Amino acid sequence: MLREGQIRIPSGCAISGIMNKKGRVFGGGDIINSIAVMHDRSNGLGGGFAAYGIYPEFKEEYAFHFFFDHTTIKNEIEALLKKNFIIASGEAIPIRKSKSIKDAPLIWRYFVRPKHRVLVKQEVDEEEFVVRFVMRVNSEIDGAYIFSSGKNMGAFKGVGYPEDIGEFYRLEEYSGYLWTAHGRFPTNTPGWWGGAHPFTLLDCSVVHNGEISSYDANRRQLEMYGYKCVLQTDTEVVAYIFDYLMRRQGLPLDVIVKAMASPFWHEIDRMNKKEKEILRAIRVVYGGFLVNGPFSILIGTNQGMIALNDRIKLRPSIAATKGDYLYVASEEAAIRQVCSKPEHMWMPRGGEPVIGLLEASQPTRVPVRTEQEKIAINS
Amino acid sequence: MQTIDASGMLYRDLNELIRDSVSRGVKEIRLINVNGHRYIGDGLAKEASIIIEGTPGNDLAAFMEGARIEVHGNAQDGTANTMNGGTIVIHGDARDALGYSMRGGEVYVRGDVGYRVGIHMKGYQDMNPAIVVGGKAGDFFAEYMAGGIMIVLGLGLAPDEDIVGNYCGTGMHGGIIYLRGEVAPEQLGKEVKVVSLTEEDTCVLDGYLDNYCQYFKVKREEIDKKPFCKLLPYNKRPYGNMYAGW
Amino acid sequence: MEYCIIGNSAAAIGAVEGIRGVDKKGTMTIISDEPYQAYSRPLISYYLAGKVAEDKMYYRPNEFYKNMGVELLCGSGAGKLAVREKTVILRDGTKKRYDRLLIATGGKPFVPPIKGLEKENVHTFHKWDDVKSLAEELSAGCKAVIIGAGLIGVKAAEALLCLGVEVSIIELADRVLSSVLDEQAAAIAQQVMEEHGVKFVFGDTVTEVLGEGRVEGVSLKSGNKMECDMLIVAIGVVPNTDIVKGTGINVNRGIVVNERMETSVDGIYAAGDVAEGKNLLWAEQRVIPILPNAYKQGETAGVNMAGGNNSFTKGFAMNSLGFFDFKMTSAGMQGGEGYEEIYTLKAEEKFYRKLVIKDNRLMGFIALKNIDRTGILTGLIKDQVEITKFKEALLKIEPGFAEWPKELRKERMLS
Amino acid sequence: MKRVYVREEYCAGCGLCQVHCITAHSEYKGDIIKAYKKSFPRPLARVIVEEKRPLSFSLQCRHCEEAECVKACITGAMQKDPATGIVINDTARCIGCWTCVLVCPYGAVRRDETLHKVAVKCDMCAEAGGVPLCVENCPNGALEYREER
Amino acid sequence: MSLKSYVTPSFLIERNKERCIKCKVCVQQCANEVHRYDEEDDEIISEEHQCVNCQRCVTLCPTGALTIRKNPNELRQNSNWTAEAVRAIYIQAETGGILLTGMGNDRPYPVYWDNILLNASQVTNPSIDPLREPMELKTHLGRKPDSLSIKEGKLQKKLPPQLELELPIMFSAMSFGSISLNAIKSLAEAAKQEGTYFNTGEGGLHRDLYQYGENTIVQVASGRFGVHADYLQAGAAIEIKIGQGAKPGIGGHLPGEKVEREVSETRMIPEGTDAISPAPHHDIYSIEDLRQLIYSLKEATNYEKPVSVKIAAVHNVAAIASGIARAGADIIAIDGYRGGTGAAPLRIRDNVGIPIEFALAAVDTRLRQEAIRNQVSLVVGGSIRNSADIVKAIALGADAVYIASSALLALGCHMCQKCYTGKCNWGIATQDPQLAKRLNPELGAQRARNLLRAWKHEIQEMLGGMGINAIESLRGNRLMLRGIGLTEKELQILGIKNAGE
Repeated sequence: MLREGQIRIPSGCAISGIMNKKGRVFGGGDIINSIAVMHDRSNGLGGGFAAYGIYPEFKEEYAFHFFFDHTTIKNEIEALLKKNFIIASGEAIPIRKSKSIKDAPLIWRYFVRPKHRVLVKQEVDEEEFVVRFVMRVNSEIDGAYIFSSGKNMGAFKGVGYPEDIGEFYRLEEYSGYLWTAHGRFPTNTPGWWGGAHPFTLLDCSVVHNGEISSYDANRRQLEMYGYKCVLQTDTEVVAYIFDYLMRRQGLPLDVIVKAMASPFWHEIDRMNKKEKEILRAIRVVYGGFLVNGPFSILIGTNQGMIALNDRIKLRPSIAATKGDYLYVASEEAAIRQVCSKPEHMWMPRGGEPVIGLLEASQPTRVPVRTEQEKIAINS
Repeated sequence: MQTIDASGMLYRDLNELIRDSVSRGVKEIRLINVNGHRYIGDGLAKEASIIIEGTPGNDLAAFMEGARIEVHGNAQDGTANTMNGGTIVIHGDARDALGYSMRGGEVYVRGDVGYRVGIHMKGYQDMNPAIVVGGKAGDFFAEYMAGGIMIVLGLGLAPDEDIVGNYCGTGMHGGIIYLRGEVAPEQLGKEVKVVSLTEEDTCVLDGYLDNYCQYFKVKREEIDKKPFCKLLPYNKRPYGNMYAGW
Repeated sequence: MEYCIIGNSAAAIGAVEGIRGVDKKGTMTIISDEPYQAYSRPLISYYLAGKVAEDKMYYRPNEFYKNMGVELLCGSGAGKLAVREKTVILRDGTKKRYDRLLIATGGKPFVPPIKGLEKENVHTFHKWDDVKSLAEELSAGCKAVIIGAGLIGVKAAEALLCLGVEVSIIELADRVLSSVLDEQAAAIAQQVMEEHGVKFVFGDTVTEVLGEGRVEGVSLKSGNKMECDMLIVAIGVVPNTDIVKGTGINVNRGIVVNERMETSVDGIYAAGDVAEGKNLLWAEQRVIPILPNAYKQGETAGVNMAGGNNSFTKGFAMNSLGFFDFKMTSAGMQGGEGYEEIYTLKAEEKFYRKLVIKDNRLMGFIALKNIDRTGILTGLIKDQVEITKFKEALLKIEPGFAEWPKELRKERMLS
Repeated sequence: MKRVYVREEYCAGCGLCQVHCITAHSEYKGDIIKAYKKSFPRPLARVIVEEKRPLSFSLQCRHCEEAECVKACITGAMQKDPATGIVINDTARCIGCWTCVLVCPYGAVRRDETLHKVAVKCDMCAEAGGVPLCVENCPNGALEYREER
Repeated sequence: MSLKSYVTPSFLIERNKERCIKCKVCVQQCANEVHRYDEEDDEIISEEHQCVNCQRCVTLCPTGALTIRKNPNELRQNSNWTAEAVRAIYIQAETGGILLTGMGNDRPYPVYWDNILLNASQVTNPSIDPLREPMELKTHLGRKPDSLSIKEGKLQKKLPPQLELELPIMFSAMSFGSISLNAIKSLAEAAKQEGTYFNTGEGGLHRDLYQYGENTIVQVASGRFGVHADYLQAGAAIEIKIGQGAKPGIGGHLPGEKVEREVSETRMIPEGTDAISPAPHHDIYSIEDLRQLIYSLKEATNYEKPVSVKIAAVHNVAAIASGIARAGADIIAIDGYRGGTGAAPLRIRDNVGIPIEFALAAVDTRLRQEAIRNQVSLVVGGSIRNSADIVKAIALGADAVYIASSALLALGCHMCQKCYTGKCNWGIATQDPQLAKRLNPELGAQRARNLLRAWKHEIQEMLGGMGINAIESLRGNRLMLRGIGLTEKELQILGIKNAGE
């Protein structure tokens, strides 16, 4: 049977995200409880979490989470790591045996820093080096898969219901300021843990509910810029788009969300001249990154969380705030489960991002068209 | 008169500067240290005079509509490409494909010109383009010529040197070529015949020759020492019967 | 406003329609000396020939007078005109006051003083009653002499031929239809008529009507004599101006009117065959005794009588004349000095087309045999269009617009 | 009033206006084949097509405001309908004197002598109502039925 | 001694006498004088030798009395020496001429569009209903920068000039001369109304068409006919024509008969002279020369207009396209071997070039491999027959398509392939005023507009079915395509999977 990456598997999903914008950390229990409420949105064939702020002791190292098919490949990879990185620590990720979780691969983590002379030799910066390394391992080395590669964050995922995956990874033992979760409903069995969400690259993690109809247009656009879409999943494509636009192109968040879920031309036509010029330019230049088809998406980074819907809102999402907390989920109940009385709760419009930045005074609800909002995002 | 030092300038910047000046009403521009700057005078429709010192780049005066350009030096390939109007005076040689598809205006070259000069030159109504070459021309001179006037003077030829190369006037179906001296039949395209000059021809020639003499300070007597021959196409439609309906 | 119209033919009807176009209320009276509602005078020859039944003689539907609010006083006719009192006194003594009066009394046959004209079987050919009485006396095989080969004489001849009458025409001029046709055309027309059995005597005239009581023959100026059973005087028509005698209304050949159809007396208008008005071709005023002219003058007068403003200055003669299946049209004309004439003649085909041009404008034409679309020529005369660029094309069997300059064609053709 | 206007620049001179005119004025309306093969006499086309290549155009009665044919008609057969403005010849009263032919400045009145002598002319297909059939069937939109511009 | 022609009529005209009313419409309409009226016999007689099967008489016959069919005469069955092969030899033996034909390649080569199937959403994502929800086809053609710099809500650098299309369909180059002014006016008006572009071809821009400048792509071809400063300024973009799918590698002659007054004025050549377009541009003998002309044109128009380069799809089209992109072109137009033409040598038309489907796939792939796909827009043409072809083309990687044959069909072309005779009975490929006026540009524009609108709706339906509501998400989205009946190699070149995969 073909596994994820060899074929494209459409999926339905549940997503949830919780963050404390002041950076206060909290345990993984809430996110598990939240995603568990939406049990019926997944089918036991994929679940996962991304957690930020969980490795304060290694916050300068890239935390590589690996799936290994067998020990031989683990040894090969460790040799490769040693060649390229200074390894601050390496260990099996603690797990809890569970009846419902079967066929788990070997799951390890390494806290690494690229060796300076390797960077100099390849004439790339640290992040680009890490990206290329991850791409290389994931596309070229059979039996090993890096499913998390950011600093002070980690992804935890596998085949199973998300609440079982959470239990499996003992997430209640971690403390983070931003958690995202995903329950997956793939149409056929991915047969492989790497296919679960979140998908990450560096510190960018994506959980995603949807199917991207523009997948191949986006993929082929990305591949022009050196990305290798090994998983054939929409999530992977979204993560790369985000990485490309944010890290490589250095675009501000509001521009990125407008590239990914741009206003319609008839809306652009109604804007003032300046806005129109920008929006037109974004669409014309980044048309290949327009994410088309139904999606609601949660992107986590070390700076915060962004939730985004497709332009015509073909998938649900809801957001809420209470105090320093920002919640986003597929269903209201998932928020109520962990925050029974939110101060503010709203349904973002299609294409309208919910952006929560760390240390920002308020999580920002971003109505698409006002000047004010731009300033808020840029600040 | 405005002087622009082109050394170190990109052609795009130079040309923008020229366009700006002309649109501001500057009538005469002197470009110094020109070397390989392309497209000078491209599409220029206004009355203006550009004096170039150096070697202008390719497509000098392409699509030009009315300006006057004087080159103190040699011009490169593609000069007067699809030119519609204006005058170019080159105090040196010009290279290949001078006056490609030229429809109007006049080009005077003191020295020699390269291959395919005047290729597909055409005339229309009162637009009667002309190229006057002081020295000799390369092969395929006036290929496809459909209109206008091409004059080669052959001044300063070595004794055994030909005034034009091979395939002169090949595919010609309009216009007139005047060659000062003789041309061997094997040098001509099969569409061209040699005829003698009429009085009208002499009148037409006079004007261009006087201009040549004036521009380049050449004595008219020098030119008049040798008679001209005239080349005309046999047929306005050389390929009229080439096809059979399927 | 009270309108009164004397006469009940085309000009009168034109006036009624002209008045009602402007004034929906005023009362109208028509005084006629004939016992009919308006009928078409040109139809009398068709009536005689049996081509038109009695009920088809009428120029307008029966309900016309009622619908138009016209009181028709038939039969008696107007006897006298009291201009100062604005009153018409009928022959029966009835008085009819008016605010505006139109004299549309038409023409009357010109009957020269010939000895013996008082005999029975001498007829004019002008009114319905003329042909009714004529019809009573006719029988197949009888012989008729017609004096005059003009329009009336020719139409009378055609009708009589239809009825099996032997017809001879005596004409003082040297050709038929001399007022309408030139020599070349007349020759063809004469040939056609002769082929149908008409006998002609040209350059001669009747000096005496022979017979006792009834006509038995005529003797001619040339000395010749002709036997006949009846005589029709069809020399011509003159304006019937009797009613205005002594009124001070200015009369020349007809009642003189200006372009508004006003006579020299305020409130009194004249139109039709009785009126002498401005015209297109002649500098002097003329009587143009044709139906279209009568109608238009009547209409013009009517509009003006009702307070509107209309003028008619472009009258000119025009005729469409058939002789059995042979067709002729003509319009306008004059010729000679200062005129250009171009024509096509195909005598053996009886085709003739002539254009009379002055200052590059069409002044008249004759069309024989092929008359289709000759209205285009009439229109060119009427509007005095410059025709230099396409005049030759107008000689074609069927003239059209194709040869015209594009702009003129579009303007004329689509307006 | 609405009239038929020809745009000669688009008239292909095909003559279909005449075919449809004839059909419309035959006893077999809507059936061209019967109109041509069975009507006797076959009606005359009321639309005239002139051609002088490359020019061609068709022309129908203009239904003049001041209709010369109406004023000149000696029988009163030719009348302009005050309501519709359409000039119609009452063929029952027409005696074929051709005065209308003589006065029509467009040459738009035709002589029909097949059975009786009567003048025939465009009646705007008034009987059928709607767009005259010559206009409706012009394959190139060369005929327009519209108000005067 | 006259040579008896062995060429028999290609078509047979059947006249149903029961139906024929002898109205002579057929006589009047046939520019080839096939029909004539015999006054003596009161019959219409058809002489088929000149019949080209344009169907004008059939279409206009008011009683449907005419049928034109293939002449059933057959030579002895021979799979090698087909009737056409024999006929060609007879014609050439009689004339000594190069066989000339019109419209596109009609050989039974595979049409790859017909071997490609489209995807649609079922369950896992919703299809979108374009009748009620937004469905965007707006397309921009022109060079796209690799990145945008936006600071303080301001664009730091203007976009390079772009053509803005309301739908990804443009009218391909057809010159005034090859087609009538009325045909061009029809397309120009339709382009204006529907927010797209028409292309002048190498025919110059007639004075009546300057009003359509904003919707015009002006072409500069090897003959440079009608090219002057105002012309270059008049259009929204400039296209350098290198080649054309129907006749890659060769030039063209517009015969003098077609150079009547208006054509002469527009092309700026004397009336009645042949307009000879050389095979190459004589200022382009190399890729760097192409760059020179591209920039010459940009200089002449102040860098305000995108410059397109049109090439025929030939064997190494991918490498050529890459070179063109690097030479500074903003748009590359590729014309496949089925592309139409007013006149092309038969053997060239039928034997030179490659299918547009392959060319497009190869070019798009190559430009992506070189990471320069963004720098240039890709327009493809060469027998785009319907909206599905367009959707497939865009999914293969095109930005937009050029249509010409389809557009002419919309105007009334009946594919008789005799454009080169100048006797187009439909008023399209002719300068004979008697024929040209048969195409009323108002009706033509309406028909062309209707076609664009119909296709627009269909494209929207297909996009909606895929769950996509903006055309950019279809561009290069080859996952939406599956091959059927194709070899591994063909699938590989097209970059698509087989149906069922």
